[in-house]
Amino acid sequence: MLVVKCGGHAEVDPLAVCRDLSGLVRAGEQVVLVHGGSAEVDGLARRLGVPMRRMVAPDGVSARRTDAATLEVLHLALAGAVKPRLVRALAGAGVSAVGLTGVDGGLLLARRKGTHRAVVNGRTVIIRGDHSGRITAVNGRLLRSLLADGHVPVVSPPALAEDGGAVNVDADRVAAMLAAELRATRLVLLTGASGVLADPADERSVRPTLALTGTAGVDGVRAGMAIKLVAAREALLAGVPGVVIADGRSAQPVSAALAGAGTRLT
Amino acid sequence: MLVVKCGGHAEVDPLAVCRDLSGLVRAGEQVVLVHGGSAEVDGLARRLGVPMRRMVAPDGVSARRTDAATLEVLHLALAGAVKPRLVRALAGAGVSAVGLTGVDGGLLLARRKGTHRAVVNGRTVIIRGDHSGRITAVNGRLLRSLLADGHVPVVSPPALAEDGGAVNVDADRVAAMLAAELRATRLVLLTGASGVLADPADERSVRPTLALTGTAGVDGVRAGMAIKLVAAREALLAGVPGVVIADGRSAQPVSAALAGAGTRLT
Amino acid sequence: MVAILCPTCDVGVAVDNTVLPNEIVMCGECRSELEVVTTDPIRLALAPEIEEDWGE
Amino acid sequence: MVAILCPTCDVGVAVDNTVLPNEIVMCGECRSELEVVTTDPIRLALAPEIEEDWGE
Ligand SMILES: [Zn+2]
Ligand SMILES: [Zn+2]
Repeated sequence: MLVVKCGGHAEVDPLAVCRDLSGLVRAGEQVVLVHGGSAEVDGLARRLGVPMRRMVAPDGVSARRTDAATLEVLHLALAGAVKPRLVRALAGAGVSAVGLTGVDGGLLLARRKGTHRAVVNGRTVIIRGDHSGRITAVNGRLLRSLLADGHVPVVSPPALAEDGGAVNVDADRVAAMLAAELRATRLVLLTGASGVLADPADERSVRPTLALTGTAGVDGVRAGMAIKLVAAREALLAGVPGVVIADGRSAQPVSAALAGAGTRLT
Repeated sequence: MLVVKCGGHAEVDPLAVCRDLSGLVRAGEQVVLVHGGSAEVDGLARRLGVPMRRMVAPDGVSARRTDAATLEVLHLALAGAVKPRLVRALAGAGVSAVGLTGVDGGLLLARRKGTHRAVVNGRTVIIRGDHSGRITAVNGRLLRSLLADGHVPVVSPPALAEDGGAVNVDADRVAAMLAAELRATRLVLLTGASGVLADPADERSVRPTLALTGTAGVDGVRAGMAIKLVAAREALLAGVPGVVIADGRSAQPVSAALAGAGTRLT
Repeated sequence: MVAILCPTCDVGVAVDNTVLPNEIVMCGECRSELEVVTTDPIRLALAPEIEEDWGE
Repeated sequence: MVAILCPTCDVGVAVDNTVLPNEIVMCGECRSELEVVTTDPIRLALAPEIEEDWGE
């Protein structure tokens, strides 16, 4: 069982990922594909004239501000554009794929976050009413049933909140939660870099392995990578044995990651 | 087994449909919900500045002109807005729902239509390159598996064409095809009128029954209703015993239809 | 009005100069449906067959 | 600068007049984190606890 997350990053070629996955599926591997799509969300927001805002936490981490209009755009872009493209690409490569958001079948249940702290002009303020949440439960039965019937589930945010609304959740952590729930042997987080870099300015400085010990952060990584490391740690702690952060830009990005490319987290 | 088609009439309340369906599901009925969403497609198209065009066939029937931009908007609106709203409404009423387009799992396979004839300024012209198709096969196995696990599949266009692209198909006829494939006992097509009217100007002139004999059309119905009658006839010919066209605007539209409201087709 | 040979029966078909690209005209001789494939000059080809329905 | 009573320890907290709605200030006495719930007049309440992460 293999869980793959593909971004988000405009430079990752989803068709190459899907072609690569089709080979693994035909070889008998069960695969779940998780996706984000920030570039598509931002692009659709521009077309609709919906301003996208980010907020910066006191620790410097930046996150999407998900007001009601943003959540609508996010749902439109992920479920109505990114996901169908992946499903069609897999179908074109001979693999049956079924697209799901966390709302379908209660696949991803989330607790709505009450408040955020953000830094505005150097001052820390409380932000309320953000439509984002933290995953509390995963409906593994739905995924196992689809996998048993030979489908590749193609999963993305949003998740379903207790109050029946949809909330945005982090797609890397969705992948980690699904890998843990399905007892996947491998979790591959594809990104727009060659892996975790020792020197962010040097593409060739990929760390072959990285130990995520204790709760200490890893220095010198950019924000998107920091969240990937949080997700990787969650998967490792939940017992997923093989967790890799690898380059999504190559011709066969998943096969390469499984063959040792990228950074293996331990 | 019950197949219900709701929407795109703006006046049909999807929340009322979902509440009503939840009662039937809890009573042990297996239900598939099929939806369109013309109003939402047109609304999103306006926001995106994508012109929506219709074409009129030589026989007077009007249809959406589905160029590439229209297909994109249709997919966004149906999969990214209308469907999630129905899935959330069902979840809120205590029913697990899974949203699918015809592309997911090869649920609806279609033959792309080669050409259309349309009347432009009184002249009949050939139109090529329209992204619409006719359903050729239904993946009943995927639906039966979801139904067996207790989910309500929420299905809409587009369908998957042989060439791997998506094509628009008529949602009423999707409902008829699914009812036939699943050997449903009842097909309920909800609309924005009290049923098939003997006098289109008089809401109280509902025909309690209507025989769709042979291939003759029914006089005095508007275009949207004519396509519903085509779908109803297809379901009847395929052996679906109970086919009803009923009012989607009431508080419990499906229960009312099953209790005898609307027009029963024979 | 110009006369264009029908690609089916080779008899001249009277076609109006204001004809549209992709417009359907009928051959009075063999009753073939013909499509205007170019308008300058006007050229005709056998029209594709009618598909029985439209979808949404 | 005005002094507002801390809702936790009842000691005056010095708050700048340019404070923002929902801004966090800290009580120098009891170290409580306080939220500016209104700015005219300035009123303080105990700030909600930090949630550990942000989602997307
Ligand atoms: Zn001729
Ligand atoms: Zn205090």
